[in-house]
Amino acid sequence: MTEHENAALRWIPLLPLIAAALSGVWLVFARRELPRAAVIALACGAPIASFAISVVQVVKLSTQLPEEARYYVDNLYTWISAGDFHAELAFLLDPLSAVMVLVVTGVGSLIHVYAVGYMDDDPREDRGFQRFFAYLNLFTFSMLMLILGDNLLVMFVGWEGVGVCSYLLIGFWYLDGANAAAGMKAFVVNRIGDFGFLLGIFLLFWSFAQAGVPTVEFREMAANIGLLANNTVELPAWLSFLLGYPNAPLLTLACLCLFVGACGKSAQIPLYVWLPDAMAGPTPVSALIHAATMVTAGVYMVCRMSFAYSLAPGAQAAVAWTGALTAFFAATIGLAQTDIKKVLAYSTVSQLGYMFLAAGVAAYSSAIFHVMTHAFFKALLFLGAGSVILGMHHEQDITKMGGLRRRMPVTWLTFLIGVIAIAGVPPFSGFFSKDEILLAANQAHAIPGHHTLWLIGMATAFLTAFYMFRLYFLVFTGASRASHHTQEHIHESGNWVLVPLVVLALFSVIGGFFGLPDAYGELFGVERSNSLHHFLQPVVNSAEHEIDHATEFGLAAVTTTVGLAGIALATLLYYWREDLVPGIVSAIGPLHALVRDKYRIDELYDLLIVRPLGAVSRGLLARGIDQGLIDGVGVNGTANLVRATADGALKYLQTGLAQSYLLAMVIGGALLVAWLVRGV
Amino acid sequence: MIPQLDVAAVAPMIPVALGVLCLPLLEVALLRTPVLLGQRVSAARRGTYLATASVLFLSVSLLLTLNAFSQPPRVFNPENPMVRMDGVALFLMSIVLIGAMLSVLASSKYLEHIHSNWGEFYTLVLSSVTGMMFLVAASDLIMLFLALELMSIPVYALAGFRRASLRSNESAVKYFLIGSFASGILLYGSSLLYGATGSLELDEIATSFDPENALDLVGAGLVLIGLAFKISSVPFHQWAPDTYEGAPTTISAFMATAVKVAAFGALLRVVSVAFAPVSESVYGVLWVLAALSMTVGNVMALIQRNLKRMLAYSSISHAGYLLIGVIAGGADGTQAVLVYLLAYTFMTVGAFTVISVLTRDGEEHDRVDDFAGLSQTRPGLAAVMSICMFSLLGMPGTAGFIGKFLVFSAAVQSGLATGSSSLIWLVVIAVLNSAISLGYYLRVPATMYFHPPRENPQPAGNATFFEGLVLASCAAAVLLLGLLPQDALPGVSSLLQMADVNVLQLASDAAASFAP
Amino acid sequence: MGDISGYHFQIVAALIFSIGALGVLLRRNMIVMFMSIELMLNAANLSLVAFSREIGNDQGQILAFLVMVVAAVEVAVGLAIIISLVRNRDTVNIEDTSALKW
Amino acid sequence: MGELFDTLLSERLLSVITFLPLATVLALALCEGMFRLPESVWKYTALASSLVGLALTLVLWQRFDSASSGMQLVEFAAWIPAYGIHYSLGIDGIALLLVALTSFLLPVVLLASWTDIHERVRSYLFFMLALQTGMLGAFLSLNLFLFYVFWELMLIPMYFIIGIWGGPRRIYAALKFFIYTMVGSLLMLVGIIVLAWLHQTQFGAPSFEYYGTNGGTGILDLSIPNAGGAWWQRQGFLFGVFALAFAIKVPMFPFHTWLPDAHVEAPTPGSAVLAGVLLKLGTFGFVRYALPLFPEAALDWAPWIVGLAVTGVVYGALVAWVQSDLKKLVAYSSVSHMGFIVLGLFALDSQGVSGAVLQMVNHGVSTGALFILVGMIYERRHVRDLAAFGGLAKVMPVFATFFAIATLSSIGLPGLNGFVGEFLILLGAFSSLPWATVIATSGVILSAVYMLWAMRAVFFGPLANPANQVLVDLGLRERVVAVALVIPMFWIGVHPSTFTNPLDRAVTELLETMSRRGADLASWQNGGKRVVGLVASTGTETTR
Amino acid sequence: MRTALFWIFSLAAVASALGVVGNLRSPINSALSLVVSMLALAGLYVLLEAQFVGLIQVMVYAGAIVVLFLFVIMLLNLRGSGASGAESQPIVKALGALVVVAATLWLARTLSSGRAPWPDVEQGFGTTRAIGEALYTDYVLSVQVAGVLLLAGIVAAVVLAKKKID
Repeated sequence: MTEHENAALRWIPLLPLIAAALSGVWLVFARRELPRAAVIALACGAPIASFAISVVQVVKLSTQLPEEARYYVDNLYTWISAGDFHAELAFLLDPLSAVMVLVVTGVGSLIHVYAVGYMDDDPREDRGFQRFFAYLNLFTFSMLMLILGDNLLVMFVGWEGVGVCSYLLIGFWYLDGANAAAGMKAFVVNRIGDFGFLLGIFLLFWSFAQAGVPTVEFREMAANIGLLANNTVELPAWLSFLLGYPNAPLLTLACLCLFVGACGKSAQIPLYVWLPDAMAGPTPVSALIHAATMVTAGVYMVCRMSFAYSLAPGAQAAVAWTGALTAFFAATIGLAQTDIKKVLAYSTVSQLGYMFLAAGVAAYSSAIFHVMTHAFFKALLFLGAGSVILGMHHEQDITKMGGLRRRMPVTWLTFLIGVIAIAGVPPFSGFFSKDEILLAANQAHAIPGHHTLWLIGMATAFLTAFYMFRLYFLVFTGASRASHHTQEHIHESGNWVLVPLVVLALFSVIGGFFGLPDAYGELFGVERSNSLHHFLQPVVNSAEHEIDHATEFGLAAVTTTVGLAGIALATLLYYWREDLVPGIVSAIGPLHALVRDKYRIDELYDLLIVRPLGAVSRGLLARGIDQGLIDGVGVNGTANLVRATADGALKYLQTGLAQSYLLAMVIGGALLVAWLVRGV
Repeated sequence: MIPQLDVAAVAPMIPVALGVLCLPLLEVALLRTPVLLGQRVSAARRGTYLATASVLFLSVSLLLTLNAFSQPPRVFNPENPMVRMDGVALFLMSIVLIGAMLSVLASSKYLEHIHSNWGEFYTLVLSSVTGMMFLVAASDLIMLFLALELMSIPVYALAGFRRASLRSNESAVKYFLIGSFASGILLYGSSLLYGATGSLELDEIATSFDPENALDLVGAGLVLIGLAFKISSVPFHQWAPDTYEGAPTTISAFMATAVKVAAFGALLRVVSVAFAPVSESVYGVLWVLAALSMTVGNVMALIQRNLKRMLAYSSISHAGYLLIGVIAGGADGTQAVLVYLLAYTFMTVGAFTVISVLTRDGEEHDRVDDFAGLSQTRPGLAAVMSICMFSLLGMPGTAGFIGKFLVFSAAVQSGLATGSSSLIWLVVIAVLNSAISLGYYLRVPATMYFHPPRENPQPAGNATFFEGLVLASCAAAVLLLGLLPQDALPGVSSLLQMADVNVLQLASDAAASFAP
Repeated sequence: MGDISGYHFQIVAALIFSIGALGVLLRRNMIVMFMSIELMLNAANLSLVAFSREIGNDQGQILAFLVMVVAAVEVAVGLAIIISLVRNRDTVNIEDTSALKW
Repeated sequence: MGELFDTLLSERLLSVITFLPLATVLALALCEGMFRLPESVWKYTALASSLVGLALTLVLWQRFDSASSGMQLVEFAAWIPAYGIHYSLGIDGIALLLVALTSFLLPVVLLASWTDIHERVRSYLFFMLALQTGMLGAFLSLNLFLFYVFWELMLIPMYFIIGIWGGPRRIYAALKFFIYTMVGSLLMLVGIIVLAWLHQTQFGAPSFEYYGTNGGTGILDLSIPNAGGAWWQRQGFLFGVFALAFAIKVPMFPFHTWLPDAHVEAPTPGSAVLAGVLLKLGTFGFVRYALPLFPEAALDWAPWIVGLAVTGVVYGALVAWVQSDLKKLVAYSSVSHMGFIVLGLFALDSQGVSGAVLQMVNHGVSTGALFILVGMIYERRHVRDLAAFGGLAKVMPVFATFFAIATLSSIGLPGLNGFVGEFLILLGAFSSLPWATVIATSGVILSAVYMLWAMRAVFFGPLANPANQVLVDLGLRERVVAVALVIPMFWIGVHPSTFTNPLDRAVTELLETMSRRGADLASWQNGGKRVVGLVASTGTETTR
Repeated sequence: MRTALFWIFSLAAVASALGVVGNLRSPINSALSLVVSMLALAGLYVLLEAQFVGLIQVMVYAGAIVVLFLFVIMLLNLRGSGASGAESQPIVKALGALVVVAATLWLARTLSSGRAPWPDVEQGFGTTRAIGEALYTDYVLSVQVAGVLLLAGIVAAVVLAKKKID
């Protein structure tokens, strides 16, 4: 028993699992739902307990272990083993997972609590309330597996597990076919990512095996990554012809494969399409899974594998560029959306892009920092949106809202805080994390075109501020555009809903100070104020850039200005001069339509991939090859041919006339004798 | 000069021949019972008595045959053997006797149903059996021809035994004309062989056979044609479907089994004794015949609607499989042929008997469609039929498989010994043909089990004791031979105080006793 | 015997045999076909006897004798078969008996 | 009596397990002949017998020694000694798993079909248990002849099960199933016979014994040339005929078309056993016979077989996706999944082969479960068309839950059984066949597509069809069945070493045997690494 | 003398054989031709020193068999050749005939090549006594079989041809 072993870790994921299992088994075998109080206790108790354990363990971790060897491991048993491949079922708590665990269990617990209020009035005959929380707990379990996994395999368990829970929860209201379709879409797109992830695992494992360390364990891989630094993969002729070079660096390839997985999970180009659709799920789900936790798994994975990415500049560049482009691209779509949750969804995609940008430029701690702050404010925003939706009786179209400020004051205030935070207004949390990312991008000399990246980031920051405030104004200010009937029933939500909002709002405000850049810290005389960065650094090995404080503050100022400019524009168009909007929209008509329709990427995918594949499968494979060629020609064809030989030809030799039989005998006999005497 | 004749050598034939003499007398006696006993014996009872009597004669013969196994091969006349009672002959005789017994037992009720319940039937069967027994033991062409005719002529008559039925007439006429024609060819071939080699004895033919002389070869060829006709090998097979279909069902069974077994015995003997000097050429001919028989038989059987006709084609194809064993030659090939024939007899008689049991009031229910839903109306019959069909198609666990296995095995062994691939090709052809054969064999159980019974179902009622006996023993034999070929004869061997005897052993010993 | 030797008889036998065969093949009257078959048997007999003379052993003659017995029986049975056919259907044309086919 | 019992259980355990089902039904049939038994007696006796079989299998499992090598619990009795044909049984880790699968599935299937089959129940039970004996025998026999007998005997009960209790095209399907399978195996018979006689030329007596467990030599001791000699004595031909038989059984593309028909037409228990166990015999045949006997030819043929396997993975998935019949969809998914297994086998490294064998069990459980579940809904609605359903999760939530679990297991969700096998297969295959693995891995995506498509069509969406609105959820018996099926899914998924431990030794031995018999496995295993450059890539050597 | 007899008998035999086959008018004519053929053959047998066979040929064939044919023809009261309608499959039949003719020609050629001259035969060869002795010693089994055959033949003929049984 070394100091690093810690059997408490297993309970962090297991508690939600147990809760989920209890609920689930009850659902299967019992005739009726558990008492609602029991459901609530079980469902909320588990994540809260996990959170408590996490806090205790993280405190122990950071206090009892030296900075350079801060990790706890909880090894249960060997999960999969064959030949020289071994994967333990083991959990790892190190600073990186510590931060994530706290975020997931913390924010998760809040959302569980919120969900009690949100799902309260869901009228279901099939015991939906309990089922919902079973799924939610299962999700928490999976997410914790993902985070705490000690090796790629356990991470993959969580990785897929969250995908399934997401699938189940998106399609929670399955009676609407669209919801089920959205869930399926999410899962399938995630699977495309998992395809890459799996290949990445294979590539890494075999490379390490070849180098003599067959492992998929993070720490072991990190320790031995040097062995692979110079490995290259020989590409097949066609690929090397396309790419222009004969072989690719192994780590780059492996990291790219893994990144494909991250793209799927974290909704990056080109696999982002599922996330907006995923808003079909209940709002707490959107908040928990599709904003605060699951979608950041990709970022977490990249940070977790930072030891490999740091040695794979090509992969890093790909990550950074994908992130930046996604951030910008999604932000533009966000400009024209009218569904309150869709706006938030695209903003999530966009913010995830920021995180990848950070990870790509090796600012891993900044990425995690943004993961954390984003979890606070985006969860807040979603929950706020949920509150609005509840208040509006499940109306989600912001063009039918307006003026909710007075009717829902708490929601209004907390939502506003969230909006300010995401827009990057100091000193709200979003400001610090975003600023750090942009700074890192600006300084990432190793990445080709890092200045362009920075510019894109700035542009996105502007757009973000704009569309978030557009959302805010459309929902909360001005006159209500809702129907009379709805208007009469608008009401503030209950305490189950509001308490989490308030807590999250608080963190959205102060969250930034966990990672207050050292430069700011010095202003207040605090040494190493970027505690998060220093906490994480031993694990993630972020790039350090030496820049003077003036530049740092200057860049911050630019960022802030850009954000404020966005706010100003939004205020102009959606608060002061709403009459201008239709004119502008019609002026850029086709472009607006294109953006509103999300650039019709879904349709494009449908046209290019889904339909052709379906047509080929149905027409060519199922009908042509299966029924036509193999069965028709090959199997039945042979059978029919044999039968036809008899029916069409041989049969007519059997004429029924004795003399024709004799004739056959004579001719056959003559041939027989002729053959016998052939040699004489 | 009176030669030393060993009458005991032909002891197995004597009871049957005696039966030929006695049965007409017995029948007359039965017909005259009103005079003798003052009570009339009904036609049905008479049939039963006669059948019982026939079976008695046959079984005495069988016992004598089995008994002869334990003795060294005997000949009737050392100077001029005529018959050679070696293991192969005895084994084949046993099969013939068994086949005949089963056919006779199945017949007594059936004859009534086709309104042809005449006692001559049994006389004819027994005389044919006499011929067969001599045929399989014949060691010269004189006895071979004579026995062949003694075997065939009664069967010609039996094919037409259902006098009132045009189909039966036609069947007999065709069989008779074509058969006589084939006998003529065989006879002429014998004559040419005689001329070429100076003898009609098989051993001596072999000694002075000149493979370079056309006359010898023509003679051999013509004899082969004659025998190929009897085993219904393509292209000398075309009579068989017509005859089997038209003949009374139990006679079809008799023809398909006993006649074929005896003919194969003659073929085996002629080919491996007389034609040994030209075995390569002869095997070449038989190779083609085998391939053709299997293929044509199976392909044609596929399109048959009439079960008897289908079984006829199936018997043609089985002749093809059997020829592989003949070609493989040697002790293993012979053993394979012997066991195959035994297996084939049980499964074929079983199948035909099922058809005959379903006959009522002169109407044969012999189309495959007539069997629809039989599993529900007559489950026992359906089960026996299925067992026979699965055995015919060579399903492991049945006798048919053991036969096929031994044949293939002999072929492979011979291929390995000679290093030639031609036998393997033949085996491959056989295997592909077995695949084709599934198409029609499986249709029968499918019809019986998967189709609902027809609106006018098969005749109800139970099989008679005799029929039940036949069915049960066929099914049991098929399964026993298939599962425990090694232990298939323990009862009989203990009866005969033979140690450690089983079918395979017996066949193998028999094959070994065969003249080289 | 001069210029006549075994092969002359053999050729006569061959000729009769093939005439018989042709008769079986070509004639449609069953009775005539049957007679042709008898011709074939006779030809074979001639051949046997001729060979017997040539070889100088009596086996051929024995067989020839037995063939006659067989022929007699065959004729009796064959004609009976034909009679029973004709009773059912007034024809001796072989082509009229072709109900069984395929 | 007690002594007999002890002997049976200690020395004849394998025989007892194998023949218990057949003995049960034969005894029942005998009693039936004497005094007519009520159907329920048949049912309960059959179920009890299969449960006893399961219990005995657990005894077997416990008695099995994972650490010792070779065949265990060997039984031997002379059968046809002149030909070297014996009754010899034995078990290794691979067979153990498959025997366990069979023994597990049978009671479940019987219970699942408790009310489903209501015509000719006696015959049905007869055939089911006879089938079980056939399957177990094929897994356990150590004599090629015996193996062949069992292998073929399985066809008969299945033929009747499909043909009697099947759907509208049952006769076509039954015939197709039978003929297709037998065509392949007949050629294998030729191969088997050639081997036995080769044994004679090399060791003096013909033998069908595979390992020569009874002291003598066996087929596996033959040296079979890969070149030279007559074509039919070479490894290439012999492997070919074995592989064809097994490929049809698996079934591999393009020999798979019997499967959809058989599955769709077969009654639920038939489909479940067919998919659950019968298909495994094909892959089992590869592992047990084709690979170790003809290792060089196996390597020569491997690229083609892998090509077909991978094609099957993608092809099966794509075709499954466009099916409108739920059973057909699952059937094609089998084609896809079995492709994975073959890929894993031909990876020829310990991960791939272990994964493949484990995946056999997984597929048996998952697909068996899917068929049983489909059967439950079919029993209620008598349709299987996807379009006829929708929204069933509302009326049948429990059913939906189990179906979802089975689906997730089938698409390889980590934590459930499918993943472990699939992962090991792909991991193993990646080293030797990287590109094939990349293509096969896309099956991971496709399986999600078609299975979730089915889920969505059946369970989600509006509950529009009035016929569906009145459906009742699973009853107690059905829940027990479903739970029984779900337990191994979780067990294998969470703690696969229970199942891989007995396997390790057997897989190692397989690979050792192949190497010993002349296959250059190392170069095959590295073949793929060479393609992706993993082998010669450390440092300087790469530059070429 | 022998040569002349040979030619006479053989020409008669072949010609009457042709008469059997070629006579399309009435089967009675065919039967009569058959008698001629049988008698001619008997002559040839005598030429071949097979007096016994020749004798039996006359008795059995000419005396019994052909008479039986004639009886049956009369009994059935057959008119004409029995052929009704056109020849079926004329081409195929022609082909068959061609094969037979070709085979015969080839066979004749084969038979006529390289035969040794006839040996002298011992006294009594082919006489009734010689054959009889052989038949009842060495070949007694065949005689027995022939006996069974005759009995079977009688039974068969009776059962098939009798007008009414019982």
